Amino acid sequence: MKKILNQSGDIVTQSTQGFLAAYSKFFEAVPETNCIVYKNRRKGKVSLVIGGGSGHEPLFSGFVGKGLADASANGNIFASPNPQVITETAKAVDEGKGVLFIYGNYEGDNLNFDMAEEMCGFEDIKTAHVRVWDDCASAPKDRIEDRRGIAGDIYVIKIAGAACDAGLSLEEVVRVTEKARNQINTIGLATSPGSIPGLNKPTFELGEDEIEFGMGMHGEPGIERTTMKPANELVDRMYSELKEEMSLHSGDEVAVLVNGLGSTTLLELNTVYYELDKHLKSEGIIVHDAEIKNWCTCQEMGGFSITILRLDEELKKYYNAPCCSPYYAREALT
Amino acid sequence: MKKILNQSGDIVTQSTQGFLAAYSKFFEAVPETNCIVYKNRRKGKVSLVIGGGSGHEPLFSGFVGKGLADASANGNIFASPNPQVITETAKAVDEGKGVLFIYGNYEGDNLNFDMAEEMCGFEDIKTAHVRVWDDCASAPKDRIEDRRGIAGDIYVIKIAGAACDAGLSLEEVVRVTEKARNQINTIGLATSPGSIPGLNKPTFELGEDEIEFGMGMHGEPGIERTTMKPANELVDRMYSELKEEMSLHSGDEVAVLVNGLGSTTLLELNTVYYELDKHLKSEGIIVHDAEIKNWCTCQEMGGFSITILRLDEELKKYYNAPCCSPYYAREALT
Amino acid sequence: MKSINVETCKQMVIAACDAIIESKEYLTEVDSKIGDGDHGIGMSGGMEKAKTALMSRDDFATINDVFKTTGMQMLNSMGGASGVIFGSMFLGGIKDLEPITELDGELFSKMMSAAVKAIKLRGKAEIGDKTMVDALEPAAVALEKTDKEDLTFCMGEAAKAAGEGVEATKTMVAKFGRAKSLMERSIGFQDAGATSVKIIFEAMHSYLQAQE
Amino acid sequence: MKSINVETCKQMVIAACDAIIESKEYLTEVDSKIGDGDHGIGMSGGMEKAKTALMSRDDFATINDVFKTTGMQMLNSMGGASGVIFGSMFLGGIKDLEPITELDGELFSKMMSAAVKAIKLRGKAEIGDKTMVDALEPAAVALEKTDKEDLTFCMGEAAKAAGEGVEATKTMVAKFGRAKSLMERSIGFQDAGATSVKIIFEAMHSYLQAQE
Ligand SMILES: Nc1ncnc2c1ncn2[C@@H]1O[C@H](COP(=O)(O)OP(=O)(O)O)[C@@H](O)[C@H]1O
Ligand SMILES: Nc1ncnc2c1ncn2[C@@H]1O[C@H](COP(=O)(O)OP(=O)(O)O)[C@@H](O)[C@H]1O
Ligand SMILES: [Mg+2]
Ligand SMILES: [Mg+2]
Ligand SMILES: [Mg+2]
Ligand SMILES: [Mg+2]
Repeated sequence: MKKILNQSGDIVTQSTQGFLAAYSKFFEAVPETNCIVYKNRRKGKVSLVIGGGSGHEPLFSGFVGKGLADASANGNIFASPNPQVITETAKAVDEGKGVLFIYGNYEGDNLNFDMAEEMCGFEDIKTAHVRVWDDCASAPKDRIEDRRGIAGDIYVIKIAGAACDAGLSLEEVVRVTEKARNQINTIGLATSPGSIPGLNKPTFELGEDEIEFGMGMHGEPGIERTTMKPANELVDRMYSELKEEMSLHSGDEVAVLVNGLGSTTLLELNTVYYELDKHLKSEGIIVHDAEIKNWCTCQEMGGFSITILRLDEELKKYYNAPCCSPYYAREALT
Repeated sequence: MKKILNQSGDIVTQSTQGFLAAYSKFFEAVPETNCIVYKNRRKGKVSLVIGGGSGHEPLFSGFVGKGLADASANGNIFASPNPQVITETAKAVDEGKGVLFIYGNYEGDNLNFDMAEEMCGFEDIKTAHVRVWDDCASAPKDRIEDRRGIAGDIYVIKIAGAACDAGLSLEEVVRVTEKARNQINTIGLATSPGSIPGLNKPTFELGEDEIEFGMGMHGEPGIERTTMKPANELVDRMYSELKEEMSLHSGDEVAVLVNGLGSTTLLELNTVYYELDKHLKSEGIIVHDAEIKNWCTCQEMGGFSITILRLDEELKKYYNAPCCSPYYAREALT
Repeated sequence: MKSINVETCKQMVIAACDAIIESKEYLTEVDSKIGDGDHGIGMSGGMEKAKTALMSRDDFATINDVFKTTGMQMLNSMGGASGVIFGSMFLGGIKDLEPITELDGELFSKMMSAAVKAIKLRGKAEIGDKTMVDALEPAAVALEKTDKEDLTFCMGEAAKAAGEGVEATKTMVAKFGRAKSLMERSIGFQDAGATSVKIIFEAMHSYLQAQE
Repeated sequence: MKSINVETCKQMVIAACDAIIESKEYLTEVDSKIGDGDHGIGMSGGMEKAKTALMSRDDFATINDVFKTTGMQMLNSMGGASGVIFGSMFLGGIKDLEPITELDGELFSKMMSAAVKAIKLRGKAEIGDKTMVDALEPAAVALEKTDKEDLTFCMGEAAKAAGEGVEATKTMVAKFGRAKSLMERSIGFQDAGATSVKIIFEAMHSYLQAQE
């Protein structure tokens, strides 16, 4: 495993500095941290702070921008940011209207963001959080709060960002964001491990011809390990999991994300959508919008995930709002 | 090597159909081909048709859209499209103002696009072409027409798309596009091979600890094979090649693209930019804009390239024009 | 030793830092079996910061300050579950403690019991959930029960109990952290955080022994 | 055989298609040494199309039509350098040819010479540049020079010359195609396109022999 990194210095710091240097028009650092802030953020609204461990680029920093998050609090590789930097980040963007934190539902993130909220409280910053738990393979439905957040993060961020921009109160932003979060499910599939930068170690092991349905971004176990299968069979299985989980039925309107985990190519991801599209069409699901992206990755991990966001009129309004960041730009294409 | 593909059916056709299904709002197929057309393209202007072999996604189809190309003529994996589909694609978007073809300077592409231009001639479609030969590692400067086109394609497309949109004549579009092409250089670096989809074979071989400067997208040999080095040393070498090639000096204004070849992560690419930025700053190069993207890939190939486009006032105007496609959106971020 | 002063306490904590820093690879190995394999990175990173902060100052007036500095450095640098949890291990112990300049067995026992309470409050994990609590709580209990005449002896008892706790985690099903999604599959592997607790106590014990 | 009719010619070309289709992996192997490893895919894909088109019709009236169908299918399906070049091999031969219904040595020689001319015009490669021209031109020259009484014999001579041409490419430095960037490093490897030419001639020769 050859990684293009330096011999000395902090990996995340250097990477963040590089990102900031390239996109310096848009972002600046929260001083002395690896957290970033959108320079031209709309003022006088609820602030949206996202974050989590590094190593999943473009998540999280890539989703800071117009109509998206105001800032991202970034941790070390695969480790949540600490309470201090989260708090500093929140302070950097707070407009007195409150700060909403969105992050994936992981032990480390929960502990650190909770503590940060306590610290914000001491500074009289009103806060709230929405934890994303879209990965329906990570725990049964009755233990939904044990589920992990994966690619669904991005749709939650999109909706929340638009709701903040619309000038909603913190309570209203939370309501809309939770509504979106509750209508989002993802199922993933791993074909090969990523590696931990700086350690030169694979994040998990998988046999030559093995794959695992539902495996988490960090190699957390999924729902079934099996031999490699053709794309159509993989998608069949994954779609039926999502369909049952979400009770999808004819007439439902959705946004769909096929997300690559790192080294799986767009050629393959397009093929996944080719198969997925057949299911969606034959089941009468109305696809409002679809994306095929490498948005939520785990280094050079192989595999992909499918995310479905079920829309209603309210969510559609926020979904449709334009947004723009280096990795997620949505405008009325005319 | 596990590839998420079907057991039967044509890989490129299925992938293209998947892309079209996901982005059906924006694109449609040229009937019975894997070529795609932007539905909402501006009318009454010179048409821009790009293309080349498949397998380098998001190039080429990902750069069809507003302010970019009107259509993409896509070949099989790593093989240029044939003259018939190129001609059909040109016919599908011709507005009577002429068609400009932009493609990488490869034997196969040259032969097929040339023949397509002859065929367009029979149909009274005015045509021109600009071949991209940005890869300065692929041949010495005095054999510039032997150089290959790699990630620089995208900046050439960007400028040409804007020039077409500005309503310039075919001759003027060609002039501007050639000017841009002549101010673009790229140097790449390979750390590991991609694989040929459907064949399960690596595109080349590279030792455990070996890398190759200047290696082409399909494994064409570069300028030096050496042992793996830290990011700063890699970038040092690459920057000095570009600097000499382009006679870069203080005060030059440039756009910079750090492009991942497939499985190299954004964490690493950001680190590359971190190192690159030091050189640019210390040399007094003015960075007008920078991107860190996986735009021109070769399956899960490892490595990256650095592209520099030197801007003058005219090129800057076209560079700054907004554009929007699923993989390249540029708007005035305010 | 019956008790230690501020400077010795600082050196003892630095010894714990060194032990964790040296165990970086080992802890990563342990975490990668059922977690995400970053525990060694996180812990050693936090302990490096703590060590640097401890060594950069000569003016620690109280034991509290030594522990606070250590805990704050960990909390505010590590991130991850262990940043908060291990930060709380050091911070929780001194939360309601009056300023002290000598640490004896009695006080250390009080601190560790308070630390356990703070961690459980924050992390919600109970004994048997396969976390560092399974090493720390037995250590605190052992400290409570043991004869508190000699700090070195106390520390040895705590280290022993923590070590047994680590062994016990092998039979448990994880209920917290990344390992919980493994369910039954987590059985047979020891918990990474518990391992860190053991290493910390053992290092502090060795340090004290060496001072005798 | 002195000469062949339209149907036999069609079967002969189909035999060439089959031989290329069977050589898919081998050609890919050859191309991957100094090219991008897709020559087998491209050629077999084109030849599949050509074969299907040839087999789907029973009404080929002329030899010209057989060659035109083959060439057009290759040209309009393969893409890559070889689509145009090998398309031109079949199309170039009939460009200025009057409609014929019998193919003999004389006519075949004329066709191949015209094909060489067309390919060189389009691709600019000359003998010695390490391309399929290094197999096709020697074959055309051999056809010109040989006694043209018997088509089977002619085809054998062409195949032999093409084979020698393939051998010769091993000593050449590539001037065209993806291999040219290898410069001296391309020495020692045979050219993929030249290999295809040899396979095509050999298959046509075997087919004719089997009809004797
Ligand atoms: N809720 C909790 N209470 C106590 N300890 C916990 C809790 N969650 C996790 N831990 C401890 O943290 C360790 C994992 O730390 P680390 O690997 O650094 O963090 P992460 O799980 O974020 O990768 C576990 O082995 C466990 O001992
Ligand atoms: N200009 C040319 N003239 C004649 N033959 C050529 C020329 N360029 C390439 N070829 C032939 O095409 C072969 C490569 O074909 P193929 O691998 O299918 O295309 P590509 O190079 O586009 O991958 C070479 O081995 C060579 O024989
Ligand atoms: Mg972690
Ligand atoms: Mg090719
Ligand atoms: Mg961990
Ligand atoms: Mg080839």
